[in-house]
Amino acid sequence: MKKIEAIIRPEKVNIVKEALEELGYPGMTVTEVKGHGIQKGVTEMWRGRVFKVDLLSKIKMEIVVTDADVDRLVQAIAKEAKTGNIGDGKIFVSPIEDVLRIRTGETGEKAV
Amino acid sequence: MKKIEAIIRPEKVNIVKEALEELGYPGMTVTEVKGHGIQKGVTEMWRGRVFKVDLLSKIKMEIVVTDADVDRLVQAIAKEAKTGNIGDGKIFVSPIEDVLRIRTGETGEKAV
Amino acid sequence: MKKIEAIIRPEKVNIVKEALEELGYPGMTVTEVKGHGIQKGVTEMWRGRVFKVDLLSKIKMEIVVTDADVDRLVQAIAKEAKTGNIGDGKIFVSPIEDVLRIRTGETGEKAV
Amino acid sequence: MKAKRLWVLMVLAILSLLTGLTEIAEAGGDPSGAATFTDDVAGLKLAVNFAWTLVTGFLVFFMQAGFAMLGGLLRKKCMTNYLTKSYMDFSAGALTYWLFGFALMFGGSALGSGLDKGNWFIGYSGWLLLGDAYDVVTMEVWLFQMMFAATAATIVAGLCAERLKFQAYLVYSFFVCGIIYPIYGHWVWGGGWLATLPFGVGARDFAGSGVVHSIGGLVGLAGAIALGPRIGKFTADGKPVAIPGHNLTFVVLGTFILFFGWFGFNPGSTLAATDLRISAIAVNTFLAGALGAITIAYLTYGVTGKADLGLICNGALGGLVAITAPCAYVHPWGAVCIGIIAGFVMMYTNKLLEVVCKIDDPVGAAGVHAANGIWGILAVGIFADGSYGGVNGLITGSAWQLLAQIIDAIATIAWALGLGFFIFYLLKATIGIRVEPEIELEGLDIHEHGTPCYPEDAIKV
Amino acid sequence: MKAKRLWVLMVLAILSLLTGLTEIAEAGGDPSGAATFTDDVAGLKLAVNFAWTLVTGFLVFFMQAGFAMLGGLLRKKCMTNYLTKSYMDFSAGALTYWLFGFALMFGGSALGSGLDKGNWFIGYSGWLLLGDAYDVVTMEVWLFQMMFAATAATIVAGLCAERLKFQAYLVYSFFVCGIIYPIYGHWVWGGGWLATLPFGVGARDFAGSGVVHSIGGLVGLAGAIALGPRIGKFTADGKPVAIPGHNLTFVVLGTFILFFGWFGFNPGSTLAATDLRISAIAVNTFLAGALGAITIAYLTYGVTGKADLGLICNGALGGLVAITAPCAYVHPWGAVCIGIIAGFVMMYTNKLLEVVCKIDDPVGAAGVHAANGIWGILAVGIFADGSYGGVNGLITGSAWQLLAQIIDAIATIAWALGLGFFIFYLLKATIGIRVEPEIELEGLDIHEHGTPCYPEDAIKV
Amino acid sequence: MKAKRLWVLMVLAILSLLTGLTEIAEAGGDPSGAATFTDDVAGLKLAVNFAWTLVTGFLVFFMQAGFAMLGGLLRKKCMTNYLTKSYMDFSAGALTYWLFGFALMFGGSALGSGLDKGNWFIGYSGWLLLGDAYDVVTMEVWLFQMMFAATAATIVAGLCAERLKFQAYLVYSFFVCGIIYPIYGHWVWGGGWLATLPFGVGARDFAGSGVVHSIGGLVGLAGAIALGPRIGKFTADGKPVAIPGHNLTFVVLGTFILFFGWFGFNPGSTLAATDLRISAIAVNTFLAGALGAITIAYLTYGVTGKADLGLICNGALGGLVAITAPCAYVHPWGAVCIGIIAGFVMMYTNKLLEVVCKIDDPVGAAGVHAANGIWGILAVGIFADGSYGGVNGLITGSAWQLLAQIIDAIATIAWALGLGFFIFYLLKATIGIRVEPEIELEGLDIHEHGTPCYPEDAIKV
Ligand SMILES: Nc1ncnc2c1ncn2[C@@H]1O[C@H](COP(=O)(O)OP(=O)(O)O)[C@@H](O)[C@H]1O
Ligand SMILES: Nc1ncnc2c1ncn2[C@@H]1O[C@H](COP(=O)(O)OP(=O)(O)O)[C@@H](O)[C@H]1O
Ligand SMILES: Nc1ncnc2c1ncn2[C@@H]1O[C@H](COP(=O)(O)OP(=O)(O)O)[C@@H](O)[C@H]1O
Repeated sequence: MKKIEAIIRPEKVNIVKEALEELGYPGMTVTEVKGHGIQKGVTEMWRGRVFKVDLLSKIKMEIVVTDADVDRLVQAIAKEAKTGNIGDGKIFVSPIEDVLRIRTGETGEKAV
Repeated sequence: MKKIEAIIRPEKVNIVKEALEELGYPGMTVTEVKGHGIQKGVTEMWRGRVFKVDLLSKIKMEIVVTDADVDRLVQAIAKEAKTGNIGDGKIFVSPIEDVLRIRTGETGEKAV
Repeated sequence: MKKIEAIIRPEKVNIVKEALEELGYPGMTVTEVKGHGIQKGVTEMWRGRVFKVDLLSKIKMEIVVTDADVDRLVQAIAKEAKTGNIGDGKIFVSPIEDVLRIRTGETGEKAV
Repeated sequence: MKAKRLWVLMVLAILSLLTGLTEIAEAGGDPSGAATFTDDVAGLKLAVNFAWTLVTGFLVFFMQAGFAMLGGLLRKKCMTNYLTKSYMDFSAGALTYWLFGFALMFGGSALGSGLDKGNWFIGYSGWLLLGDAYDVVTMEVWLFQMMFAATAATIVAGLCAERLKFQAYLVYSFFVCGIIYPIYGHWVWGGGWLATLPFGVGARDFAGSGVVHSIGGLVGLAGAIALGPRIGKFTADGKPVAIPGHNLTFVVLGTFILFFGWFGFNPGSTLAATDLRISAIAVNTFLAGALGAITIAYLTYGVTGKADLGLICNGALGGLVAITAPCAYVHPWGAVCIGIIAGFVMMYTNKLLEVVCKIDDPVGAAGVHAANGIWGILAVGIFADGSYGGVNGLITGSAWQLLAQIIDAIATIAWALGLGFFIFYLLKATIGIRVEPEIELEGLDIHEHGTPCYPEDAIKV
Repeated sequence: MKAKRLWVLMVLAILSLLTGLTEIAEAGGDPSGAATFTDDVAGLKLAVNFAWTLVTGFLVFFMQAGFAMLGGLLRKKCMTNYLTKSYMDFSAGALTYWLFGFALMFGGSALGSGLDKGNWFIGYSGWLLLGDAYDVVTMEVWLFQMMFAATAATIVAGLCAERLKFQAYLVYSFFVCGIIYPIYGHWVWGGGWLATLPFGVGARDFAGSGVVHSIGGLVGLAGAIALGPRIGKFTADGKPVAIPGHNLTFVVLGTFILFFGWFGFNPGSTLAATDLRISAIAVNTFLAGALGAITIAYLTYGVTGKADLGLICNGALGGLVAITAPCAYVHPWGAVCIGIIAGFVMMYTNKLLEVVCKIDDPVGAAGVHAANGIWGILAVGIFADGSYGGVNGLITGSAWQLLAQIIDAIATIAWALGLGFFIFYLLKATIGIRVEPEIELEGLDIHEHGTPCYPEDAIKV
Repeated sequence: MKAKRLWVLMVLAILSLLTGLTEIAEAGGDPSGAATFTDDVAGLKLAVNFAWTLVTGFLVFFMQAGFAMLGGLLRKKCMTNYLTKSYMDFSAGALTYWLFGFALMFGGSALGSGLDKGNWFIGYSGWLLLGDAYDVVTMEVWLFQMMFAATAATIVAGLCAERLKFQAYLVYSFFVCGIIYPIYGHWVWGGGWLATLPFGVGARDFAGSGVVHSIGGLVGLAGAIALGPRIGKFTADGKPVAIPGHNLTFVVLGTFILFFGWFGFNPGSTLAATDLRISAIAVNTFLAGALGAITIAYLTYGVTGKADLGLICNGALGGLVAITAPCAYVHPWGAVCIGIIAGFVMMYTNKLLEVVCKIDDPVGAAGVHAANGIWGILAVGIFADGSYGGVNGLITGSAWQLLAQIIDAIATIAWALGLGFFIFYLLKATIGIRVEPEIELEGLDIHEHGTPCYPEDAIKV
């Protein structure tokens, strides 16, 4: 099993979710995060004084899936979350060794 | 070492924490997240207009432990967090390659 | 590729970020979390009644890097985030199997 | 076609009914004020006092906003519910009071045209402001008194917060505004038996420590007891647990708004700016409120090393409640004493109720309103200095007034607690008063109102 | 050296200009009030009415804070923008109204010194309060009326929220405060043609259901139509989507503040405390607002099982808007009826506009202000009971007044929608009125004002 | 048994002491107002002016809530602390002012019974409102003036926010309310030397640009200097860093509340509604506040392309502070000029203090209160148009009044900065004024008050 961890623009959450719904996916966990990559941040102003905010609001979507599903979902997210400008975000894939569904106590792939 | 990542109901946090305290655990990191699995979400209303909220508030608990402790803790969490209804959440186990305790600079198992 | 996950004191975020900027790093994602390890928590008071808050505010910094960069960055974070008191936090290193940069579609090491 | 005809008929029927009402309405009184106002000193006096009474009445209205803001002492997940109750309190109260509360309370008081029928126990004239009661003076009194009725109902909402069913709320608030408050009010302000007790000058409660605050606080206390504590408020072995609220800025804002409104509540209760004692009343109100806060600030700072803001706000309100009855009768130094004692009364009543009686009062309203309301009633009998209204307290060497006040206090407690328990246990036995545990844990907001109060904020860990 | 000399010259020039202004200023009127006030009943009457008018005017000012708090119905990411507009509304409005709005509206009304020139369509005296208009009575009228002008402009900001360019805002608010509102106001309150219609006693709009609320609401409606709905407000197939706001506590606080201010708005519109009808006006205002809220509470609770707090607040405001025109002319039972109907009018107008017309009104201002403003105008012709000002509605058996009111309503709609569309489409064709889609998605705050409203809070999922 | 007897004795002793106090209290004055009010034009005049003064005084009280809300400019982690100070300011101030501040300020002013002893420098009668001072007129004056004293103390809290020890705060606020403010106030309003300067009509500060705002702002400035900047406010090489606050909605609400209260502050300072100049004062207050805001809106929008909401609020307050002294003496166009200049004064003073002097003023109070207070004092000497109180400024061709105002300004600065530095450095050398760096970083709330202001919110990244 793998965890897909996508960092995307907040305004893209809905469209990505709709795309995923069409494909089918087991579930997701969403977190409000801030971050930056190449993106330089924006300039804000507070009572007349300008300052750089280099951590911008992003959304982290975590989806744990069976190995077979990884590519399909990653591609779908990448497609919908893209604007072509810096700040689009990244998708990380990492290994998950076990899963347990609390409601039923099932474990492993069938618990995903 | 492993990371135990449990997504549970917010109202279960205290009872899970108490159960863990009895077992003993090295530490935990808690994040406010939203998510959904099979759970369909709830219906809310805004100025008379009904809409579905499909991302519900959940709590993510992360506990990094030595391999020996994983099962014990996962079982304890699963037991206490369960209500038997959808929305109970899931527990993910993933590998951790190294740990560093900032205060002392220790690394590896003894830093957990 | 690896993910460096550092849990540090909120007031240390800026100094750690500055240190990292000097070293260079590909990007970071920051989350507001709460947690405790050995640290016992603080005592708060609400309308005259004292109670213990055992989950303290921390910042989680996630940085995905190529294997070569891990040590350098971990050391830098550990150095700057340290006060020597409990509550300084921990750094976890875990494996990342793939990365995709949404803007360009690049994957693997060059997408980090 | 037929439906259309029916409509026309219905509209016609309603219109002729309304025309009928209008004719009744014009039976007496002076609805335009043209006959009441005269272009001389007497007329002007009336105008000044109208302006004074209305403006101070508006300030009392604004206190509703202050009570709503005290919801900062509750958790986010129940805030929509609390705010809805706050808002409905005065709205539903207005309807009830207009229909019959006012008639029950001021019928027989002769304070305005059409308020002529009533006895020692109850009034019965002025219904719906129809007939003779459609009069500018009667409506002036109505407006000011209406604001007070709303306050009493609102206090209950705080004590029952985070667990009371909305349906049960709708029923009890009807009783408080329409029955419990007006009948008791009739006894004290409408010419009933308490006002005419044969001790001192009869029981005196200038602006309503008892009438408004004790009544509200005690009914609420009955509700809190009938409901039981919130889940998690006490540990298995009965130790109280702190349940922090969500926004102290709102609490402070609410306290400021209430304090501001109190300058309408107390000085406005003369119903006359030509009664120059208003300046003393305002000074006393101010000092007692300030001293209530100071007492708690130094008390908490002295004991724990931390000045506890939530309690300081409670202390200020306690001082204000306590000075409400005696505000017109005491010297500023008396107000200072009353305020200091009010701080202690608030503090230790709430402690007692929580630690010993295991009663869960989320916003501390029992100590603030119920206990300090009683303290205010008694304080009249102690600190009145004889300079106004012939009221002489202990400090002038007379104990008779204190006796009248004690009787008043007992009557208040008996009436409010008695009827309070009656209603809440009746409701408990019938439609139920407490929400399901799951709803309580997840918060009343989504279940009873469909929306969290802060849709963009996450729920707390 | 040269620059310095230039400066000195400039300062001298400005000073002499100012001295000139001063002389003009002293041409007439009584700026100190020393001649106007006399130490007798007439003088005192003036003083009482000054105090009344000013204090109620201050209350009307405070309504601006209430409108600002209604921003809780919007999303966090646009709140700085909405608040800035709220704040600028009355500030920029004050400047415009001082320069020429007041002269256009009250020139020819003879309500004070220096207001002598004007015709049936427009006034033209009292500019900058110079000359004869530098007079205590004229300034008293100015202050009270200025507060009303600011209210009209503020309503527009709600309807256009979350997508209007700040620049476009600066232009339209100038037009509303300086032209659209004052000229229409002249027709109704400044002695213009509507006030003198030959039906009934001429059109009557006591405190401005039409003048203030319909005008503001209708211009805003034109703006909302010209702008189009926010991104995501309607699905691809045209179904409306709920876009929750961020803070219902602010919404409730705002509603309370507005309600409080309305006690200045309506009773203050007598400009005289010696007109004792003020007590009836206050009672009517209270009852209509309360009933508007109750109606919605029971309606939403009855239909969905949940009492909808956002709509309850809208209902209260709808009731208040509707009673604004008839407040002085009806019996309290009339106010109760008007308030109940106002709840339905608010509810179904907003539904109609959203579901059928696909118009996006983020705060529900169209139903509250535009529709209930019109309903208020008509209600005068229905419920006026003849007890005040000789205004007789249907219930007294006369239909002429209703005719005058219908003409007034039509004039209001034509004028406000007409000019509203004109301005917004003109702006759309020139400087543009809507921000770029990216800016709208990220929120206007950072792009137009450089800062989020809550810098320490994260943006919502 | 013994303890019980002791208690009885103590209570008896206290009661007899109180009885004694009462007798002293009855020595003179008219505490009930029964003798002061007469049923004729003179009595009514008194009643109207009582009502006016009290109501406007209540509005001034409400300004405290406005100051509290400005805490939105601070970070969440220090908000409980700021609110506690805001709340204690007026509470502790009330006690101090009652005990001796009032006597120091108005003793010798003869404004009411019992205020007969005082000289050019200081007053010394009216202590605790005992004796002859237990009089309705004296208490009316006390109430209004008390509200002003509280305002002065509150301003200091803003300048010292986020780093001042609570203990040090308790001490300085005692000095400000009890000594610094009253003695200076005596010079200007209590018949002291500034009011009787032999230039023009003597220094004039109608509602206290200097007395209240400059004094508060300058003492606060001394505090900010003594404290030094917050950690992180300046980079290693001295460049100022923006430290965003947490809630602009609160800031806007606070500004609206302050603006609303200012209509009590300025027009109320006539202490008489029979002085019809009140309408002009209200108009001037409104225009100057509005223009202060507009100036900043266009300035920031013009320079950076973004209308800066935090600064707009500061600009409005700057305009209001500046018009406070001259509000009664100038024409509306003068108020417009004063407001525009006030915007610039606020903006550039704050820039200067921050960039050049490296002083950390978290809420911008120095530019708003200290600098614009001085500008207000001087503006009297420039823009007074001679229409009221015989005050003639430069624009009428006379420079003498300006001289008196300059002397007043210098006295203000010397007195407030001098005593301010004295107290803060004295405290610094003794009990210490600044919290430990760790406490400052983690926020004062948990350490000094035990609770965060928003217990359910996370701390910011
Ligand atoms: N190496 C990284 N480790 C952790 N998070 C990252 C990393 N690189 C990017 N991110 C996250 O992705 C978001 C988008 O990064 P950005 O620089 O805009 O992407 P791009 O490389 O496409 O320009 C950042 O805000 C950050 O949260
Ligand atoms: N595949 C998944 N990946 C990530 N998070 C998940 C996944 N499945 C479930 N979750 C998380 O667990 C929570 C509970 O899911 P739910 O569907 O209620 O569980 P169940 O399968 O027991 O019904 C969700 O809100 C979500 O945060
Ligand atoms: N085993 C663990 N698993 C997850 N998070 C942990 C663990 N141990 C510590 N943490 C995180 O690190 C933070 C600091 O822990 P603390 O006990 O203060 O460290 P130390 O061991 O240096 O005293 C905690 O608040 C928690 O968020």
